[in-house]
Amino acid sequence: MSPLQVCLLFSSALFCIGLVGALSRSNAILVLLGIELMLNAANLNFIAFWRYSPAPAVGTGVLFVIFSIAVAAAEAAVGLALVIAIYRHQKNIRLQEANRLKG
Amino acid sequence: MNAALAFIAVLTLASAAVAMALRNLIHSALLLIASWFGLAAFYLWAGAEFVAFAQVLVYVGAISMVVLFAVLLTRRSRQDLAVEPASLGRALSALLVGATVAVVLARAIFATPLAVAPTATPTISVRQLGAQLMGPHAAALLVVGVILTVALLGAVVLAATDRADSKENAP
Amino acid sequence: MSVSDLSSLGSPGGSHVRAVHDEFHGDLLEVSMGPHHPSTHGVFRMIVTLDGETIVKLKPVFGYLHRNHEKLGENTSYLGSMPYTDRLDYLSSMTNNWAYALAVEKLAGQPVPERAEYVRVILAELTRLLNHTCLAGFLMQDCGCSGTPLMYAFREREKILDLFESLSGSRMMCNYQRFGGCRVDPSADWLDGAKKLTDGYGAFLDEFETLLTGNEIIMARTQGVGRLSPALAISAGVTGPMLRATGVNYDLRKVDGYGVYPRFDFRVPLGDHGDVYDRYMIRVLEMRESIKILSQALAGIPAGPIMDPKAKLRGFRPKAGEAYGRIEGPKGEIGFFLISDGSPNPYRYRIRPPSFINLTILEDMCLGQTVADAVIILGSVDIVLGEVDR
Amino acid sequence: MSAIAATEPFLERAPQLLRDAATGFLPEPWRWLVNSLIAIGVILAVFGTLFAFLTLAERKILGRVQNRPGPNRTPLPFIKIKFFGLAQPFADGVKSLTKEDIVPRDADQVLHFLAPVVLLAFSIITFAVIPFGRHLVPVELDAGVLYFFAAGAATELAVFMAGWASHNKYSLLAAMRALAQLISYELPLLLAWVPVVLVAGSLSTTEIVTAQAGWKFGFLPHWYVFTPWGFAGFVIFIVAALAESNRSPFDLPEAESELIAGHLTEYSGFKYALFFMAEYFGMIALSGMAITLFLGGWRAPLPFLEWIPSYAWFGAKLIVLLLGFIWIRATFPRLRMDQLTRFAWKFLVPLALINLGNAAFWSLTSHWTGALQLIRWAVSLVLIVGPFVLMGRKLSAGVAPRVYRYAPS
Amino acid sequence: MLGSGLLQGLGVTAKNFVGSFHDPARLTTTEYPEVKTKLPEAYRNFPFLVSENATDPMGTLRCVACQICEKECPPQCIFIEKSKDKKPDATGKLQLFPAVFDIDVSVCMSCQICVEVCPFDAIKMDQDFEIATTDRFTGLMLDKHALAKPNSYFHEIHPTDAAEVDGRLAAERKAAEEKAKAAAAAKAALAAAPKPAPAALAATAKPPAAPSAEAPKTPPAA
Repeated sequence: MSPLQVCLLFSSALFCIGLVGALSRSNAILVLLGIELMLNAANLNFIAFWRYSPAPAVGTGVLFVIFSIAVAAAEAAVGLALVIAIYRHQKNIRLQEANRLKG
Repeated sequence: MNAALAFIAVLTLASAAVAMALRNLIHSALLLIASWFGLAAFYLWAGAEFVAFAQVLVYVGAISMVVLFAVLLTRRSRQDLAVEPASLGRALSALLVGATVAVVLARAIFATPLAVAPTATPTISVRQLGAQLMGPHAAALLVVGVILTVALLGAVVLAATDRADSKENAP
Repeated sequence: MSVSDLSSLGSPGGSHVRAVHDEFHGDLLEVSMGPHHPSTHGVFRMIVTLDGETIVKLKPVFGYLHRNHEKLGENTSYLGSMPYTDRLDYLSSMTNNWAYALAVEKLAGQPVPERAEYVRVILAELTRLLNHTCLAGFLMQDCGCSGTPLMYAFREREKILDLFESLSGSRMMCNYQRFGGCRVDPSADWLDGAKKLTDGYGAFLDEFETLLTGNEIIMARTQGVGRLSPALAISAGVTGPMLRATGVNYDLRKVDGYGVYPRFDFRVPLGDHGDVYDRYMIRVLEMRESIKILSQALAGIPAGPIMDPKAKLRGFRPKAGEAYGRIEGPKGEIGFFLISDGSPNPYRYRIRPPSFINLTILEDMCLGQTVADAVIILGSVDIVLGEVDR
Repeated sequence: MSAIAATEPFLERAPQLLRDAATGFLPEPWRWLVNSLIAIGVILAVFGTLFAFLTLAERKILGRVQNRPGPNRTPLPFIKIKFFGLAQPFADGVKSLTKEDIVPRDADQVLHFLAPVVLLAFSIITFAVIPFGRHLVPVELDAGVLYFFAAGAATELAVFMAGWASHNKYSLLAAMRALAQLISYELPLLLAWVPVVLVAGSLSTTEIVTAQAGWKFGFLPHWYVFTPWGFAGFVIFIVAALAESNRSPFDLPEAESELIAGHLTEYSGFKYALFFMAEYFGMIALSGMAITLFLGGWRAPLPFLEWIPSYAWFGAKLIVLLLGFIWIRATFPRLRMDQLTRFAWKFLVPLALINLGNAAFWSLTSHWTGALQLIRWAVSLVLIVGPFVLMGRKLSAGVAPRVYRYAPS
Repeated sequence: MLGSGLLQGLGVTAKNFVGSFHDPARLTTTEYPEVKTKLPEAYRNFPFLVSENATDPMGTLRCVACQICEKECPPQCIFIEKSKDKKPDATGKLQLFPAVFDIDVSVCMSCQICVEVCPFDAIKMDQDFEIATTDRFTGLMLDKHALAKPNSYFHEIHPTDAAEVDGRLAAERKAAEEKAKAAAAAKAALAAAPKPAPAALAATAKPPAAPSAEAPKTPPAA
């Protein structure tokens, strides 16, 4: 098993943890956190591939991660604003109950 | 080298897994922060210094704060922080999906010839990164800027309340 | 807690209170501030219900320092109550003494020599300086200054206390006034000391104001905070600087003209907003007026006896009747109501404590403000728990 | 570490010479390890001592400002000489070590324990990239400044942990305040140093100090604080640093008159001392970073003073800044939470953004000379003073000294 | 401009910081156990009983156990028991004396009312405030042995007061002696002039120091 494969396994394990978390929990914040974990796992892959790429000086993987982190920050901000909006409407953040499109 | 990687991986995965399984939201959030730290450590291990610090700055410095803030704002009492466990069927099906994805991914990883030689840790200086960002990736940078601005405004609009005026009127 | 519940908590004079929304229904935090909290000015307790940091309900709890003062007064001789009045508002024992002496003098028809009246004015104005200086220091401490204004205030207060001590023998528990005069005649040295202090006080106030009055943080913290409307203030019976900060012209020194106050030239500063900053500034301006009164009184003090020669100390039995003596204390109208049945003890002994009555509208001022505001609003009311709880 | 030229003055080289004399005989990997350990030990010892005496200095200065002598009675052990209360920090240390450590029954035991540890750890690791002297940089990182602020960002997290774990309503309020404060002031803090990075062209602390070398007219050092944008950045940085390190007038999380002791309410003994230590370490680290970014790092202020070793200059600047922090604490009252956040979002952040543009202008016009140089200064000054005055007026709208009327007599 | 008030404030604190090093008005602290400020003469803290003679304090107490102070004491911290027999006082007149005279200084509030009402100048205010004790019940319950302090001590702490009191007492004693002499002479004259005697007796019956006369103790120096 090459080190790259170790990294990839690490990343896929993290992705699956995030996936299971996002699917199994009903708390909106936890679901968001699970999605964050999945994003992080993807970032991890980029770095791993960059690390073992033939030309690391180009830095595409690193740049991609930087963009991805920026997008993740935006996602977290909007997601948590949504959570607060949901809470304001239904006084809890259980996603099963967030089934109305009208507040 | 690989021992360090294994150490980082185990810590990160363990904290992430426990975070996803815990009932206490605050503990979950704090453990996730630990796993984000683990990821930063991995980036450092891989030689992506800038990304590692950015990861800490953005995730630990900003996103974790927003998460904790959201947790505190969306509870009525301390007991509320203990989230009821997911129903058994839901948990089982989620685990099933997760396991399936894991198996598929693992098979793909092992099936692909990825036998790269262990090389020395590459380095990329901040100056190089900057040149790349401002050169070939300038368009992407602008788009990210726009996304962040839009997200900021969107978040404000979503979270802003009707009483926005009451605080503003105070001197 | 629903919106309808909250509206019932609204104040009678409620237009100045911001509407309190309760959008996170039930997301309220009940905090007990006190009786051992660093800024409740003694053993005072507020049960505060918070929405975030905004106060939606505030319940004052007092009585931790209750000492049965009024009942004790009915079982003690008239003279015996005098040292107890020191302990009401222990920052301004001289004015408490005066108010009580005034009530008894009214009851007994006891005249007071002119020199004693002047000495009383001097001491009352010194007490006002002392009390207002301390209050400003405490208020700034509540605003979060790390003790600096408070220590400056205490530095000046020490000088006044030294004067009190060399005159009456005690710094705070003066027990100085008697029915028909004062206990000790101030010497020329003492009057010189008081004059020196008066002359130097303006400079201290200038320094104090340079530190605080123009300070942007203090203005931002105090302006518009804890608004009190004149109507509510009047209907709640608020007196003293708190009332004048709302713009109501009511100063017993002018209204009653007790003692020899009508002889002095001084002005009554009035505020227009009734917020914490106004209450602070009114006190500062009152101190400047007090300095004017003091220099006039110290210049014009006549010679003569300090005690009415006919005044009785032991075996004092006023004829049956009732009297209410009130003066403008530093905190507001301090009054004593006495009913005599001809025995050595009063039949009824009742105090009108300004701290207590000014405190009753605390909730009205605090609703819709934050915890940090509640602390400075309480500080600006100027309470002494000895007087509130009695 | 960079190679040291033997031509430099002895005092400048003294720390390295001393270290090399101690570890020179070791084989390479071991030598590196021991050198690192020595660096860590020295930083801990030096700044630990500085912390101890800073607490004393703070209390003495607060005392003097308040017209009282401050602690002056603690005698040195065994000899019973009260040397200005110089033994006070040690007495405090012994006291906090021997006090009972109380953990509330309902507290989150693990987090309650972890909070001070995490806080102190993150406060200390920020020291790694500060250049204390010409050759005294513990770790030279390409992205040193970023590292510093990444590590510093985690400290409020610990404050939150402490507040939440204490299971105390005041502590919880403090935790909320700490979070809001961090979110608000992280941004101006970062935006305040971005102009420096822009002009210096590097994220490395050593290179930023290098970029500030030299003198204009032979006496005015090229420190960034002596440029319009640099001065503005410095002020914004200091204000945000005060907020980040929970110092007065931004000490809202532990606002004594409101929240008793905020997140520290349920802490006692050694854990409390750790919090205290971390607060001072954070303050020292941020001051050190301010020196590096704006005050020319370890550079001497005047050319003829260069013979004094660089670390002494760093120390002197550090102490001056710290005394300034204490002076500010002795004077100012505390802001309210909404004012604090409004100040950050409506004043500091826009000002810092304008300042960034200002620095860009400065950097674009670096080739201007002669009369153009004057125009450059004028434009830069207008670019920062104008917004400051305008936004300051808007921020303090409705807040002004009042004129009072007197009752007609 | 924003911040000008803050800068002025910084100026004030800087002035005070510097001032505390050279201006005594800006560093008013006295370091108490080592340095003690002089107490003003009027300072009062807890009463003591005046005895004429330091060598025999119990024999020469001025107190005649009249119990007025016990009755007037607002917090009622004085407890007196009269003696069964009489002893001659300083003037040689037979008087009661306090068999028990206790003051609970943990209750006493130093209000000075006992001093003001005492017709015999027997109880005066002390200036000793360092009476802290670990024994809170008996340690603060002062009996007459602990309370008795000689007149010379009174002179030491309240010289003006003491001189005034001594002068008044001396005058009264002299008057009393003269009266006694006159009475003896009158007796010797045997019903030669019976009229003046009741008037003289009435004068002695009046307490030597009426409370109202007590007030202007320190006559105005002005």
